[in-house]
Amino acid sequence: QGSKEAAAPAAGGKPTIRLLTDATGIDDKSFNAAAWRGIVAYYGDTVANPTNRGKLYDVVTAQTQDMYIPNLRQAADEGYDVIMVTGFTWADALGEVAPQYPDQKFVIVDVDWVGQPNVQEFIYSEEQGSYLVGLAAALQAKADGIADPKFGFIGGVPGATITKFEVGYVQGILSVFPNAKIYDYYANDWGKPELAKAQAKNWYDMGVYCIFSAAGGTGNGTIAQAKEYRMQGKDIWAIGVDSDQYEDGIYAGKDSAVLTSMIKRVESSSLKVLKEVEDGTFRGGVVQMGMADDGVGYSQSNPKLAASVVKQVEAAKADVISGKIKLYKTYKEALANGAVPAGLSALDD
Amino acid sequence: MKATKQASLQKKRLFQSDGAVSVLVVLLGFLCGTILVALVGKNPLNMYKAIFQSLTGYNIDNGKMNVRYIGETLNYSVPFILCGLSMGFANRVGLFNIGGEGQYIMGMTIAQVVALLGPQIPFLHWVLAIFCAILIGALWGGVVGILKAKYEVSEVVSTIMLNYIALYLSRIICLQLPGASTYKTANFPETALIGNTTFQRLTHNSLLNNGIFLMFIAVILFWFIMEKTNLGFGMRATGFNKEAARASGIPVVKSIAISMAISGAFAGLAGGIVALGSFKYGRVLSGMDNYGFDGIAVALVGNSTAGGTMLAGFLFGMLKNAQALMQGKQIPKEITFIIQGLIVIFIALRSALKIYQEYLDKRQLQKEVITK
Amino acid sequence: MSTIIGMLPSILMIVSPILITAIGGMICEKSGVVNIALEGLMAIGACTAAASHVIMESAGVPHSLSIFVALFSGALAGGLFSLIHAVAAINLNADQTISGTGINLLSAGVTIFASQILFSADRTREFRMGMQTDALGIYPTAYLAIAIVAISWFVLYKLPFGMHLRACGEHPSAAESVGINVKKIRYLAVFTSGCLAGLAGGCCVLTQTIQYTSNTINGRGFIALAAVSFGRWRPLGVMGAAFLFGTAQAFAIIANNIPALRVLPTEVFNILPYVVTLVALVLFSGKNYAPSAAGKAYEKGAS
Amino acid sequence: MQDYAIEMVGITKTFPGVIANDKVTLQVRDREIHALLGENGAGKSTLMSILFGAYSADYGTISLHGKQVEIKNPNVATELGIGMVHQHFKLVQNYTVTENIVLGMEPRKRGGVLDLGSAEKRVQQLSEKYGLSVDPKELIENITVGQQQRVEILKTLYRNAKIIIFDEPTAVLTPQEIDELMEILRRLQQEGKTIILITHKLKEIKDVADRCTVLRRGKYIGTVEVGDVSEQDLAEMMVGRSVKFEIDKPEKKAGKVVLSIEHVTVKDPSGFQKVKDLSLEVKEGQIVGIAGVDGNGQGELLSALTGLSPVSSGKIFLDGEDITDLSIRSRIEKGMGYIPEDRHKYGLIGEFSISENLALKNYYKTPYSNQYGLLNYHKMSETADRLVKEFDVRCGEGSQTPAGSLSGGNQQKVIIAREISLSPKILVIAQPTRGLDVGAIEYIRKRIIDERGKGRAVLLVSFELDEIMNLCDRIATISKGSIVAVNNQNEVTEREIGMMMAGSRKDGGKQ
Ligand SMILES: Nc1ncnc2c1ncn2[C@@H]1O[C@H](COP(=O)(O)OP(=O)(O)OP(=O)(O)O)[C@@H](O)[C@H]1O
Ligand SMILES: Nc1ncnc2c1ncn2[C@@H]1O[C@H](COP(=O)(O)OP(=O)(O)OP(=O)(O)O)[C@@H](O)[C@H]1O
Ligand SMILES: [Mg+2]
Ligand SMILES: [Mg+2]
Repeated sequence: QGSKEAAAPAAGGKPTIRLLTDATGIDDKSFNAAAWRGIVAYYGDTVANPTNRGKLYDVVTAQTQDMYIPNLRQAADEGYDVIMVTGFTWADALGEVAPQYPDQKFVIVDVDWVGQPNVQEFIYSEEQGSYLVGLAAALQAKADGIADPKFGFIGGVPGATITKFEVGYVQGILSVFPNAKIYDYYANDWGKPELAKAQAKNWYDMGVYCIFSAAGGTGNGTIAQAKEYRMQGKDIWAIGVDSDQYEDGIYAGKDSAVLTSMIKRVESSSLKVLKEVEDGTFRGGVVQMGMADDGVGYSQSNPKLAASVVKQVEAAKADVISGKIKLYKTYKEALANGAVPAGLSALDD
Repeated sequence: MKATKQASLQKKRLFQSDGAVSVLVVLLGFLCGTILVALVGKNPLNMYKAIFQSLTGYNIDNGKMNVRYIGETLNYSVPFILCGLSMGFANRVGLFNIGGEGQYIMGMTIAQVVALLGPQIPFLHWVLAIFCAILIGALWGGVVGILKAKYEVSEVVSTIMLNYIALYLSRIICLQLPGASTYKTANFPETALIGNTTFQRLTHNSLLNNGIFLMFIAVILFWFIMEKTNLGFGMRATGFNKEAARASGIPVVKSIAISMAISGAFAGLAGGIVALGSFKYGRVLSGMDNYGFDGIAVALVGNSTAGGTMLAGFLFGMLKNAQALMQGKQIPKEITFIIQGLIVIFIALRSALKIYQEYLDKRQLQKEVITK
Repeated sequence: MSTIIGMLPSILMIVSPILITAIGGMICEKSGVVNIALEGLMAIGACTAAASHVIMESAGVPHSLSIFVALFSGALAGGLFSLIHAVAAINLNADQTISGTGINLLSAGVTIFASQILFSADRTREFRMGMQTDALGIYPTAYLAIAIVAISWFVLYKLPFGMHLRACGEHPSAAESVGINVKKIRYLAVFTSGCLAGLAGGCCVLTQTIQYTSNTINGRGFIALAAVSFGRWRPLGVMGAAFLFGTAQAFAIIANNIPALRVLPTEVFNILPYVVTLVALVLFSGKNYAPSAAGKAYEKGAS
Repeated sequence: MQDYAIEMVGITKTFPGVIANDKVTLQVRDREIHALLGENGAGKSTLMSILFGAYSADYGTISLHGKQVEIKNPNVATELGIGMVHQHFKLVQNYTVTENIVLGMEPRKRGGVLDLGSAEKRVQQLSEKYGLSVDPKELIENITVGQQQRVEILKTLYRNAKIIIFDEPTAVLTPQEIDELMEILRRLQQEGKTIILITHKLKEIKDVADRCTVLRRGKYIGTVEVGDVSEQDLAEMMVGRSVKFEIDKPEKKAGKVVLSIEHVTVKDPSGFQKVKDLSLEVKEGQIVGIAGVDGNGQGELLSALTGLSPVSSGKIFLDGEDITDLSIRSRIEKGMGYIPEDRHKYGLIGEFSISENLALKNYYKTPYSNQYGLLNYHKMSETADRLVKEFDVRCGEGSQTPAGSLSGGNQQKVIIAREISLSPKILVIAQPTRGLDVGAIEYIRKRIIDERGKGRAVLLVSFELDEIMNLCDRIATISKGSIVAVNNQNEVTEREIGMMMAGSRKDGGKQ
């Protein structure tokens, strides 16, 4: 079982890696993009000019989910030093393939239940970063002198990972405005920006101050709406997700409608793994990437984010790291502890 | 009978033979794809290496053989072929079934339901699951047939709507299943799976499963129903000339409803096979797999016949399997979509060749007239 | 009710691209050619519009000019691709569903392939500012869509050209016998539908999101196709059909904010627009209003 | 050299597999009525389509008044003053009379907007000038065939045609309408028009034409002064052998009633009564003809009889059994045979072989299918081979020839073979010889008489009065959905039937 077709192509001592993604590919501005960024950076290339692509690293996108297992096996056959997959949808496929190739190193992001000795699993504390952006939004509202601000959250397809975003975000807001009205909406789709846009407009018209969307392509609708309204002079915001979406939000000069972004640095997984493989220290098991490890964070790119707000958020960040601020990973738990209001659409698994 | 007729026609006019045209069209599609790859500065040879490997398992670059690729190509072909049969069957009765996707989704969904909740009796369990998948596909297609036959609702429109309804309905249902999270259910019991250990051994652990037998049975059934039974006779008559069929006492309304149901059954079967063969758990869909839509192209390339559709399905399966191999060689996977699209567009050449043939006939006659 | 009115701008945003595409599809079918490639043509238009807008934006072209040129090039790209369909359906007498399906497949590859060449990514780069709304929060696309409905009605029913076009879809050999060039008119109609679908794709991407991705069109072309037959091949009917669908979709968005409705699975609201359309189709069924020669190849001189 | 209004010389036109015109010459004098005579498929329509610019000739020249012209399309023909009234009307069904007439040459208001108002006025003027009364605002689908023909004529007049081609204009008209048409032709001639009249009907040629050109199988046979020849001469030129006009019809005593239609009313989808309270009986060994102008409810009556559409009231009995609500298939099983008017649309499946078409009504029964529903193609072609021989169906590949590749006459033979081989109790026949050549017509009429001889009941609908008069024992005249009268064949004249067809006996002769 698990015979290798090719010897590991050793070039200059650098390990080889293949990234396997779901249908959205490496331009999703989310974990695929981040994982790719990390890989490219490791080899000293840039995304725009990936010189070593095809020699030391490459990427294969699976059009449908029934391609996951074959793509994993194919990558293993071709003899890469390490194979990386992103997202929980890969967990079962990897769980099946990894034991068949015990000498092959695998990495998966966003999953902690594969449990194979040759699989390193990265799990990010999205609730922590989300807490900070929620906090930042609330503080910014306060700084703007808004008495009774409302907030919105738009999710793609509900699920455990997205719930961490929502719960953390809500906790962050409530820590400033304990009675703030919070709306949430799941489009049940990662690719329908028009739904997010219509909902965002609807909410902004109802007086919502800031909307955080963790919804893939659907979330682009929120940003588009926020740009328009800010362009018209309305004081509203969108919050980006996964990577710093400040650039996406720019509508004029340096003005961006994205107040801040909840950053999830999946690139650190790529970098960490590749380094370990090179050093020969790669080990299976779960790696928790929290704020302390700089796995998650928030962006300060937007100059409109008030300095006072940044100061307070930085303080909160220290408290999160130290554990002084208790955050929850599931809606159930958060609800039980009275940290979030009832009636949200979040689902725990 | 039919075969002899076709053989004699073939002798007379090679290019009016649909088979020859299909081959020509496929070659043309690849030719354009090759040019495109070369234009963007990649080596087209790599594309063919990938295709060769997905077809034979042989890796030209390192001279290694891995039969698993053959297994995967066959396995990918199964849903293409079945969805192609779905489209093709409706097509033969004069209907345009855009709803393969919805029927496929419903088949998948119900197979998952039965796999998780059905009686865990070996053999019986998966048979029941597959049977239910076929049944729900038939229902999902049959509704379209009834709406068309009774209310003159265009099947194009109703199938489009039913595709989306199926997608979201599937989510609602699957989220209620045991152990359902937002993207998967609990694992299926062993009795529900259609894996085949012999295949796994033979094809070096590919996903190839018993579904391929079901596919072959479906292909034979398609041919058998269409060509050998009086049900098929009535359906073909309806497809060629609905009014004449009706005037001859053929129950056209029934033909349409039944054919849409059979059409749906093929797609439902595809859904069931993918659910139980390529996965060990139920999926909670967040988007479409697109096999149903691709089936339209498969049927068009296969000219809606059983054999042609099977071959066209293999072609599509092979291209799908080659996608990952191509990407490994830095050829964009989109090239396979472009090739597929071009192949379908070039099918229009079938009629162009007919026009050309008529032109030749005419020239011939004109010469006769002149020399006379 | 008042919320629905409050949603009007959003409804218009969702409806406009569907409506523009559907009017194009209607014109095409009125001339006797069925165009199921609307979906693919929208994608091509959306990709072209998004790409050209991004490129012009970064080159410093003034915003409104850039939007205008982007929409124009989207329309042109849609029109050019539709010519494939025209050749197959009009010159080669091919089955009209074949070339349509081919274009739909092709567009999935071509748009992404082009993005890779232009932006080295599976999607176009995001633009800074899409279209702007007016004081009422309504996009120009809405006025454009309604103007297109009105113009299509005027051209089809008030101008000699429209009479010729409809005759080509009802009885092409009658049209030919009075000296109307059926092939030319069908070409024009297919090209128009391609342009409108491309334009609609541009409207879609420039009003609803910030870049083109393989998901941007997401079935809207098929919805437009449905609207044509649901709207009984009449401009006003098509408009009604598109609005019914858009309103149902808007309702699904609002329903999320109504606590009483939140007990239902959210998917129920996603299904709603499709169920409404299907039910309406059954309720208003009965007669076939399609142009008699739609979908049939026409050979010159045939009786 | 005489100056002809039209001179077509050496015209050759081929279609894939057919030489439709083989070096044909046609010379038409100014202001004459020139008849073009020939069997079906002789190439008359093709020749005229070339003159009208719908087809272009492979070889040959066309001159108008001595000047050679190139007629590339109908527009050029129109500019040259050539108009054509087509065999199959070129009218858009859901357009109004006016819209159809002006289509392609519409009057416009400022800004290029359609000016239907002035178009209507112009149509009104024209129709008054030439005595062609039509309602300019009515939809084509709502007017009679005769009126549709007037619309076609008005179309040419509206375009100022000097030369008007009529392609088989009388096939669908009542005797009165034919008379009117002849009157119109003469009037047009007086107004200075040159007319080409295509027809099979020798009587009409003798009636109005000055000269006549005969074509046979695509070849030019000759041109004669009509005054110098007899009908018999013309017929022989056309067919290439001597023909006889009468059919032998032995006496036959009618038996018991087989088909009985009682107070049947049929409505169209909009609720209009197409057949009103109609009653009729057909007996064994009897041919009952329904005479009438197209569009007076014959189609609806046949649909109701055969089960294609439901009746709204009344009963239909076959051999004493109520079949009013039975399905089409049960009616066939009970002994209803049907030879439809439109053989392409209702009679045959073009893509199927002759053999499959012959089994179209009983393929699901033994011996073609077994009890498991499996087909026996062998049995089918066995029977088919026999029938093909018996009915003299001419086909390239025997019983496996696709039916669509047969000529019209042979297609009709296949249908008749199928219906007769099913031994029906009642044979319902519509327009059995429409568009067929003389040989085929003779054969088919003989077969119908033979069936009568075997004691079958036959109900025949035809718009051609001489067919009705020649074949039928009893003649029912239909007008506006009701039977005006039922007479024995020997008790009425064509003229009387013509009057009744126009509805004269009941409501005063308004057409
Ligand atoms: N478009 C066509 N394609 C192929 N063959 C054709 C076409 N039009 C006519 N023909 C063939 O050409 C021959 C002459 O046909 P044409 O219609 O001119 O005959 P016709 O004398 O007008 O007969 P009819 O009395 O039936 O109208 C026939 O054999 C006919 O089948
Ligand atoms: N417009 C057309 N296009 C293509 N084929 C045609 C056309 N018109 C006629 N044909 C073909 O030409 C052949 C002769 O047809 P048609 O009905 O004119 O026969 P015909 O010469 O009148 O024969 P018959 O003497 O048996 O009545 C048939 O094969 C028919 O399908
Ligand atoms: Mg003929
Ligand atoms: Mg003719």
